[in-house]
This record gives sequence, C-alpha cells and structure tokens, in this order.
Amino acid sequence: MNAGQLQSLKDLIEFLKQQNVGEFELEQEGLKVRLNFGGKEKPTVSGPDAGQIAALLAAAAPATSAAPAAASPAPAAAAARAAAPAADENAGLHIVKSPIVGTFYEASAPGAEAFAKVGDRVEAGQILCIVEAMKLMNEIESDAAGEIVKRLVTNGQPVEYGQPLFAIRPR
Amino acid sequence: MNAGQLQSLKDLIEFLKQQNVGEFELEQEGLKVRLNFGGKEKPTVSGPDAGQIAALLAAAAPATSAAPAAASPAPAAAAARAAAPAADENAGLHIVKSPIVGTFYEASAPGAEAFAKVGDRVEAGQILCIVEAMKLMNEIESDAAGEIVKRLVTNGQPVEYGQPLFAIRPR
Amino acid sequence: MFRKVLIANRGEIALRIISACKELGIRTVAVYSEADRNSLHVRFADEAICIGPPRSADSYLNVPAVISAAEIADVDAIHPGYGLLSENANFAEVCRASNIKFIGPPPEVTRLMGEKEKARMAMKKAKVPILPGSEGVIQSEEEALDWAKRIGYPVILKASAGGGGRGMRIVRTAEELPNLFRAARTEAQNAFGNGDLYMEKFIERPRHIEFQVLADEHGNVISLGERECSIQRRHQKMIEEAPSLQVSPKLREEIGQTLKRSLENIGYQNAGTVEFLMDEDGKLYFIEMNTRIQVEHPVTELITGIDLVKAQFRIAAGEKLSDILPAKIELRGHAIECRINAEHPEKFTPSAGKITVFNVPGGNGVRVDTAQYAEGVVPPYYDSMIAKLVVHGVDRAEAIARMQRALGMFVVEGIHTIIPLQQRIFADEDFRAGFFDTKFMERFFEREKQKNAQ
Amino acid sequence: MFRKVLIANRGEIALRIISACKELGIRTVAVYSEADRNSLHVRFADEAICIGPPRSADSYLNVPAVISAAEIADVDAIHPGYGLLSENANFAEVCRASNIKFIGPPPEVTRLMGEKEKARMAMKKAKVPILPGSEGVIQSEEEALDWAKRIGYPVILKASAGGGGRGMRIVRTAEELPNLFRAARTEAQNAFGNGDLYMEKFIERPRHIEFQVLADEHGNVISLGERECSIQRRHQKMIEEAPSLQVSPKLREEIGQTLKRSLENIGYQNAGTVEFLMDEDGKLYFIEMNTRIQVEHPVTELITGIDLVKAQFRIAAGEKLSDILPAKIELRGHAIECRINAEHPEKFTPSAGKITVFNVPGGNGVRVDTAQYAEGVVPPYYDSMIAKLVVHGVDRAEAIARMQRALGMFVVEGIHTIIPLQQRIFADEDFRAGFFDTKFMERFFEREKQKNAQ
Repeated sequence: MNAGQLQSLKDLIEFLKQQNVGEFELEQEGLKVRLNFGGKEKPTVSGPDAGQIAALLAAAAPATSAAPAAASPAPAAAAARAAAPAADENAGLHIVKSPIVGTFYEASAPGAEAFAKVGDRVEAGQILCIVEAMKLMNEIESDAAGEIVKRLVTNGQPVEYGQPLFAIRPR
Repeated sequence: MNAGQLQSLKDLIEFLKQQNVGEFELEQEGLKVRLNFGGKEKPTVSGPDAGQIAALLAAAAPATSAAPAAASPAPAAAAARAAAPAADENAGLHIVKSPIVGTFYEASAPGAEAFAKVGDRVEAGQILCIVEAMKLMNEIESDAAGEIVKRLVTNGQPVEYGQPLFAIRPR
Repeated sequence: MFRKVLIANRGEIALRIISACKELGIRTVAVYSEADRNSLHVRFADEAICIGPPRSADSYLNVPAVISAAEIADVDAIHPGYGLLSENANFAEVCRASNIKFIGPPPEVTRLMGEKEKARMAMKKAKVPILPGSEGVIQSEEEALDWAKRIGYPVILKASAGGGGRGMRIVRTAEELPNLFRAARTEAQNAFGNGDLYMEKFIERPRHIEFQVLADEHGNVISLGERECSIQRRHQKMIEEAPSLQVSPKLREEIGQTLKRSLENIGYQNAGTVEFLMDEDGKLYFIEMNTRIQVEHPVTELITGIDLVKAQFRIAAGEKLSDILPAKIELRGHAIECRINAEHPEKFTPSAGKITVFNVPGGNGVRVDTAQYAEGVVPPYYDSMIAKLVVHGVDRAEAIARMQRALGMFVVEGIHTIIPLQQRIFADEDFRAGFFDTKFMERFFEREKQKNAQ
Repeated sequence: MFRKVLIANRGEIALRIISACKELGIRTVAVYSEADRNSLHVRFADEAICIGPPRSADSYLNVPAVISAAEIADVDAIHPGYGLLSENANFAEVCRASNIKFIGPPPEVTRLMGEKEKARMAMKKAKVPILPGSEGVIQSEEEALDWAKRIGYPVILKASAGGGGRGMRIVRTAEELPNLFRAARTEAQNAFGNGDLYMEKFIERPRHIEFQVLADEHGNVISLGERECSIQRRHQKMIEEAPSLQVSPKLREEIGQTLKRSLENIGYQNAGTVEFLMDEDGKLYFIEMNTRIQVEHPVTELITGIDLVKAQFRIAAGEKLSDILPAKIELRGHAIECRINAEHPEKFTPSAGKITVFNVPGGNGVRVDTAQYAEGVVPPYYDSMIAKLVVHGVDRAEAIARMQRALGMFVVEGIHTIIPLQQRIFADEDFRAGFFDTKFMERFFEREKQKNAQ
C-alpha cells in the first residue's frame, strides 16, 4: 500500500467513525474484509475508534499491505496471517496471538491498570491481557520475552482465534 | 509415443479390425478420441482397415504423437490439428485439408483410376480427390504444387471439416 | 425411439438436448465449428464432427455441412435447438428429403408461421384474438384515417417489408396522422425499396406473455400454460417467469382451449410457443408463433414437471400426448429464469474471453443450464448468453428470494456478465411487485440514471 | 424471524443453511477452522470468525469457541447442521443458558433419543414397532436361551456399552448360543471394561428405511414420508432415495400416524428422522431417532416441495406447522441422492488435495449441494463427502437415467472421487430392479471381484 492509498484509507476510517458506522466491508479482486462492531454494548469502551478499525483491518487483510506478488490470497495459515501485516515494519518482531475466540480486555477490571502497555518489558509466561469467552476471563500469557512495541487490538474488541494481539521485540 | 506404445496400439488396431469393431474410443488424461465406422455401407470399401484407423487416429489426436510439451490439448485451430500429426516427420510438408464435411473418394467412380497417388507430382488447382456431401461430388483441388508424399485418408472414409487429406512436399 | 440423433446447435441448448438424449438412451452426435472444439457439447456427445470455421454462416448455419455430418454419422434424426436452423423450413425439407427426422413441426407449418401476416390470418380464422389492424396494405391517407377510426387510437404504422423500427410511426390523433403517414412511407421506401404500410392497434404498456404448447402427430394439442417475458432490453428477453401474475386460471383455460382448437386445425406438431401482447386491461392479442423449443422453456418444466425436450423426442418418435403427459397437468409453485449474458452489465458490450473462475450456484430449487466451465472460453462469434439460472419456489416471493441468493453465489471471473444488473432488477420495487411491462427496462435505466445523477 | 444466525458447521451443509438464511432474510455468521479459510461457507456468509486450528476437536467441536463466536457476533440462534455438535445435548443446553436459540429439539429430547435403550422404550410405549429383544441386560446363558426362544432365531447379542461390532454375535441355533454368549461377554469386557450384553432379533437382509418428521413448538408433528437408504458401505450411506419401493401408501400412512402420536407424546420439536429396519416380510422395526437435519434430506425436499431447512428456522421462530406446510402433503415423482466422496473408487482411501477441474452437472431435474469449486482444496481433517448429487424424475426409471447422465457429466480432477463406483452401481441390474438391502454393497463387490477374476 502506497502513501496515497494509506491516506485514503485513513480518511475513510475517520469518516466511518464520524458517521457512527457499526459495520464495514471491503472487497477487492480476490479479497473480502468484513468488520462488525454493532450489537452488544462493550463494557469498557463506548464504541469503535479509528485505531481499532485500523488494527482489525491490518489483522484481517494481509493482502492490502503485503507486496503485490502476494495480492491473490493463497490458503493462509494463521502464522502467515499474523506475520503478514506490514511484514516490512514487523520484521524481527514476535507476534502474540489470541489462542481463543472472545473479547479482549487490557485489565482485570474496568478502571484497573492494564496488564501490559507499549514499552513494557515482559517475560515469557507473564500475563498480557484477558480474553473473555463465555463469561470466563482467560488470562493470556506472553510466549516470548522482550519489549512490547505494539498493541494490535483495543480494549473490549472481539478477537478471532489466531488474531494478533501484541508485537514484541524479543530479547 | 514410444516404440512400445506404438506396438501396443498397432496390436489393438489389428484386434479391433479382427473383431469387426465399428466404434472405438480412446481416453487419456485430458484427451479423448472417438471413432465410428459403423452404420451405412461404404460404396467402395467393405470395412475399415488398420491404415484407416491409424490415419484417423493421427488426424484426430495430435497429442498422442506430438511432443510431451503439447500433451494437454489447448484450443486447437484446424491448422494446428492438421500440422500436429507427427510434426517431426511432416516438417516442411504442406497439408491439403478437406474444406467440407463428407465422404472421401479417390476416384470419379468406383473402379476408375485415382485422381492422385503417392509419388505423383501435382500442380496447384489440380484435382486430388472428391468429397461427397449430400450426393454432390465436390472436386477437391490442390492448393500447392509439389510431390504427394502421403495420403492421410482411405477411400470411402468420412472426413470432417479441416481434416488433413494429403501431405505434399512443395516444389 | 430414435437410435442416434445429431444436435445442430451449440452452447447450453446443445447440452440440454444431449442430456435429454442420454436419459432416453439415444446416442448423440455433436457438430461444432473450429471455435467450439473444447466446448462441453463436444465433450459430452458420443460423437463429434467439425463442420466448419467459426462463423455461424459457414458452420452451424451451413445446411450442406450439417446434413453431410448427419449422413456420415448415420443418424435417424436432427434436433435443431433454438435459433440457427430451428425455424428454417428449407432445412426441415432437406432433412425430410434425406430421410432424417427433423425434431419439430413439418416444413409447411414452419413456413406458414414464419410469414407473419399469413400466421395472423390463420390464427384469426381459428378465433385466436389478434391485434386489431388493417387488412393488407393501406393505399392512401384517407384509407389510413378510416382504419385508425375503426381500430381506435393510438395506432402504429408499420412497413410491410420492414423491421427494426424503420418506417414505423405511432399515431395518437387523426390530426397528426397524414404527416406521419407520409413520413413513414418515405422512410420505408428509402430503407426497403418498398413504401407499403399497414396499421395495428398500439399498446402503450404491453406485457409479453406466451403460451407453451405440445402437439403430437395424431392431431392432439395441449397448452401447458403461459410464461411472462416482459423484462426485455431491446426486444431481447432477460427474465422470464411462470405462471404470469396477470393470467387468471379462467383466462389460462380459455386461451388453452382456443389454442388447442386452432393448432389442431392448422396441423401443428411438436413443441411450440404462441406469443401474445397483453394490453393494460389484461386482454391478450396474438403476435406470432415460434415453431421450436424456446430459450425459456425451463420455467414451464419446473412448474409442470414435464420435460419438454424429452417430450419433443417422444412426439417425433410417434408417441401420443396421452402416453407422454400425466392425465392432469397441475401447475406447482412459481419459476423464474435469468439469462446470464457475457456482456458488460452497464455498457452491454459483449465480453468474450477466457473464464477464470466459474462457481455455479446450487442447492434447493436452483437449476443451471450452461455449457460453460472454469478455464473455458467464450468465443466472440455467437450469442452472448452463457448460462440460464432458473429457480423454483412455492410462490413468487420465494422464487425471488431464491434467485437473489443464487445470483449472489454465481461467481464468474475473467469476463463480464450481467449478473450485477440482474441483481439490481431483483431488488427493484416495481419488479418485485410484478408491476412491469415491456417498457420496464427503459424506465429502470432512467431511474438508475437519475439516482446516479443525484 | 431471527435477525442473525451462526452456522456451527462446514462444507455443503453450512452452505445449504446459509442459502436458507439468505432466502429468509437472516444475516449469517460462519465459523471456520484454519483449514477452511478459503471455503465457500466463509465466502458466502455475511460474517466469518476463525474459531481454531484444523482439528475438529479444537474448532468445530469446541463448544466454548463456538459459543464465544456466537456471543461476539451477537447472534440470536445457532444452526448445528448434521454431525459435529448437532446431537450434543450439552451444547444445546449451553446455547439455552447463553440465551441463544438452538435450531433443533430441546436438550432433554436430544438426550432421551441419544440413549438408545431409553429411546427404544419410549417408542415402544408409544406403540412404535421396535425390534424384539431382551429387556435390559442378560445375566446368564440360561436367561439368554430363554430370551432367544421368545424372540425367535436368529438373534444377535450386542454389548450394552459397545459399538463397532465388538462384543457382537449372531446366533442361529440354541446349540451354539452358550459358546457365543461367553465369547461375546469376554470380548465386550476386554473392549469396554463392561461385559453386559443384550439381545435383539437378527434380520438377515434388512433394508434401512427412515421417516422424516417435522414438529412445531405447539405440539404438532407431521411425517413427510420415508427415505430408502439401504445402499451402504460399512454403515455409511452412499445412495438414498424417496419414496421407497417397499413402502405402500397404507404402510406410509400407518407409520406416519404412529410417529405423529408418539413424538407428540414425547414433546419432539423441529426436524428429525426416525430410522427403521425392514425385514424380509416388509415389517418395520424402530432402531433409533436422529434429532437433526439429515445428509439425505434433499430427496424428501424434491418429492414434497418442502424446504426442510427453512422449515427448521420457521419452527424455531415459533411458527405453526399449519402455517409452514401446504394443507395436503403430496409426494411427486421419485428422487435419488448420490454422495460424492473424495475417496479412491476402489481402495476407499481418502483423497485430500487440490481440485483442478470441477464441472458440476446441471439441467432439468438435477440438484447439486456442494461447497467445493475448481481450484478449491479438500482438507484431510474432515468427512470425505464433497458433494451431493440429487435428481428428481417422474418415476424411479427416469430418476435413474437422469442420475446416470448427471454422473457422466460430473467431472472432478486433481483428487479421486467415488463417481466411477456410483456409475457402476447405477448400471447394476439388482440396484435398478430395486432388489437390495443393507448387504447389497458386500454382494456387489463380491460380484465385481468374481467378474474381474474371470
């Protein structure tokens, strides 16, 4: 994706947010992206924000940011999906993925401090966040040691199996 | 087709003739050949002979004798079809094709002398044979001058549009 | 039953006929042009014979080539499909002379129905309602005024020799008639070298409604009800359905009886379609008869449960209607057909080329008739219709919903198709409400243009 | 009607359910494993959520994953399809607790029918004919001899805890009973840690015949007639048809009435299938009930004109059968389904891989339910069935002819399928004559072996 395309996308996202759009679909040659933020009230965030959409877009649509050669989607394993978003800028980073389907929470309770923030140094086994599934709060541990350089999802956001949550620069 | 395969095919053809088989189908990966000599009595020949089957096979199934690279049949124009039978041995030869559907006759009447035989030198515009369609005897003229080196069909044989009839070495 | 049949056609209808033959145990011979060497009708026939170069005139329309192929393949019968040679009475005659059964009516009947004025008179005599009009050529303005008065305005002047809109004028009042008459005559003279005009009642918003008939060779005719074919672009049908919302059981029965009588008189045989215009008051007027199987025959098959192409063969083999059809024909549910053309969905430019992705919808109540496949090629030489998508539901609402889901699952890539246009039509309120006539598409495009301009 | 439904399944049945939802105007959420990312059920659903890695146990059978997906997608209902979680009463209970409507019967009924002995007793109480057998566990050889005498030889001993043929013995005379009883008990003890046995009448050449039922949530049950499913290989159905040649209208009506009474008593809801064995004298014996939509439901849809999956949704939304179904259910024609499995047609080894060519047959009377496409991949993790080819004809002869031509036009390359085997079955004289039972395939393979040996 070139700078002009990126800017168009950012404009679109801002516009979508402004208009309180709850769902968004993007279809291109051989590529289809679906988002849905409508429906149930999120306990801690009032609505989707632009960063959230951008993160989901990045996670769900590797082809938009990958090199042209990868434009036609091949059967993609989760690893490929996770690695693909901006392969250039994530090079050398370890991606922590959600092991379950559920809702992402940064903290143990609304208002409490987040388990992990960008810039934190974490150990393997350290709790990074919670993914709630069926009212159960599942603590998600880091599977690498290093520095958190990116959080790829927002508080209260629904996440798929295998969806990238954090990018860690390994020690 | 290697020598062993060719021998097998010859055996098969002899067997088919022996058994008075009137129809024959050959199917291979991506290739299908159909023959049918049953039905109406041919006025001058009493039944198909091995040469006739071989000629039809060669005409209808370029892939069996062409190089392996051409093994998967592409949309084939008549030219390609005509040129393909043993592209190696026919190199440099001009192929006279049937301009109409009908029945091939070598002579103007049963028992009469053939218009053209292998070894004859012919001029462009000279009559080579007759293709009968709807009881009309259509004289087929040579569209090249040279020596007839091969006749690719037998007397009384049904021919398609574009089917190779003679191979001529141009002068 | 026949032993071996040659199919003198290509594309989906050739495959449709081959399927019927296979189910009847008849051997099949395909003929093909050089452009169709890799077509499915060639692949699935028992034998296949190349009859000429790509141009139809040199291959599929080449009577000696088709007959020669039939002779060398030694067939008993030829099925002509639709279009091409199907309504060519000369071809049917050559078949007869060659001792090959032509699957269709005798050449005399085809010829009668091919001459519109004679067909009209034959139907009028048999008490089939025809569009009121002048009898023969109108000699003068005075005569034209006289006919217009008798027929009732609006009327339409048409060139006897013509077609394609030339020499045609709609006349709404007596005042404007003389000028329009002169203009039409001059135009006809220039276009066709013949200035003869005739006059018909003009229907502002006609529906195109047609009746399917079957006739055996023992003098029995039956009507299998109507199809509604008003969704047309430039006189090309796009969507057909059965039954029509506008035809009551009583009207269906009446027209059915009238057609039975008239076609039995005429000596009709095999399958045929009688086309009518319906005016704003729901009255039907005969316009012409098609003496062949029709593109849109599947909608009738779905609601009657009768296989029309198999019936054609059984009739041609001498069977009686009473042995072919159930004792009572019941119409069940509602069927709709969408023609899927390889055309740009807005510009309508033909879109030949290689199909890269071809996902055909399936599942409950969905029928697809096509000879296309993934990696197949749409040649530029022939009709642009590459598939017919047909659905059957308990009622029109279910059929529409089913068509919408099926259109959404019909994926064609590599070429353009009118699937996106069909989807917009099925979302249109007027279409869904059944509020349409043959001018529907004009209004539809106008509405879209206005919406896009906003 | 529901606003949004999650489909907890994959393959053709997921697409079948999505199609029904689209036609009903319900939004759809697909769930998928990583192996199914490019599946059509993912493509054609409105939303799609990845729920786990390829192994079913970690994805499609993972209840928390499915329920979480349902919660984050905010659906009203879950359709479980067949297999996977469809007969898991616990899953249905979790759905209820999560305030999500499970499209199927209440968990209590699923649980009752899941315990074969209880189901048998419940049906016996309701006067449904069951296979004569011992009541509960047989304690001793003497008791076994006593039961065998009452039931009548041949009988079959089965392990209470078992399945898969272990702990199973056919007993034809009183003399051989004691030895076989001891052998079965030892085998059951070793295999299941439980040596309990029970006894049933043994039918040498049973047919498998099942009745489709629908039940609303207002206490009304209706039977939609039977399906004949005797063509099986290793207890896996391969070909199903409706109606059965062996079920007279009288028997159909009787069983229908009995099932109506019994299932109304039990409080059955939604779609279900009651499976019977038919003995050589044409008597039916209840064996079990499947509390879900069945793979072979299309044959019933084709002859009744009822969309069973749509009916499931309408029932679950609280509609009454009288509003969903026509006043009178009429069976029309004959339907046959062939399962197209990605298996080697002789060795039956599963054949996963990339499909290179996929030409689906179409035309009159042919229905294909599939989620496969050209260039698609058959993953090695799941059931090998990649398509269902279903035909409808005016009678069984037409349906067979139609299936033969459709099988011949079904082209799959890149993987193996059992299409060649299905073609040989449809050419078999016994099959064509309707002379078969659940042992048909064994005899068929035996005959083929002998032919090939000659």
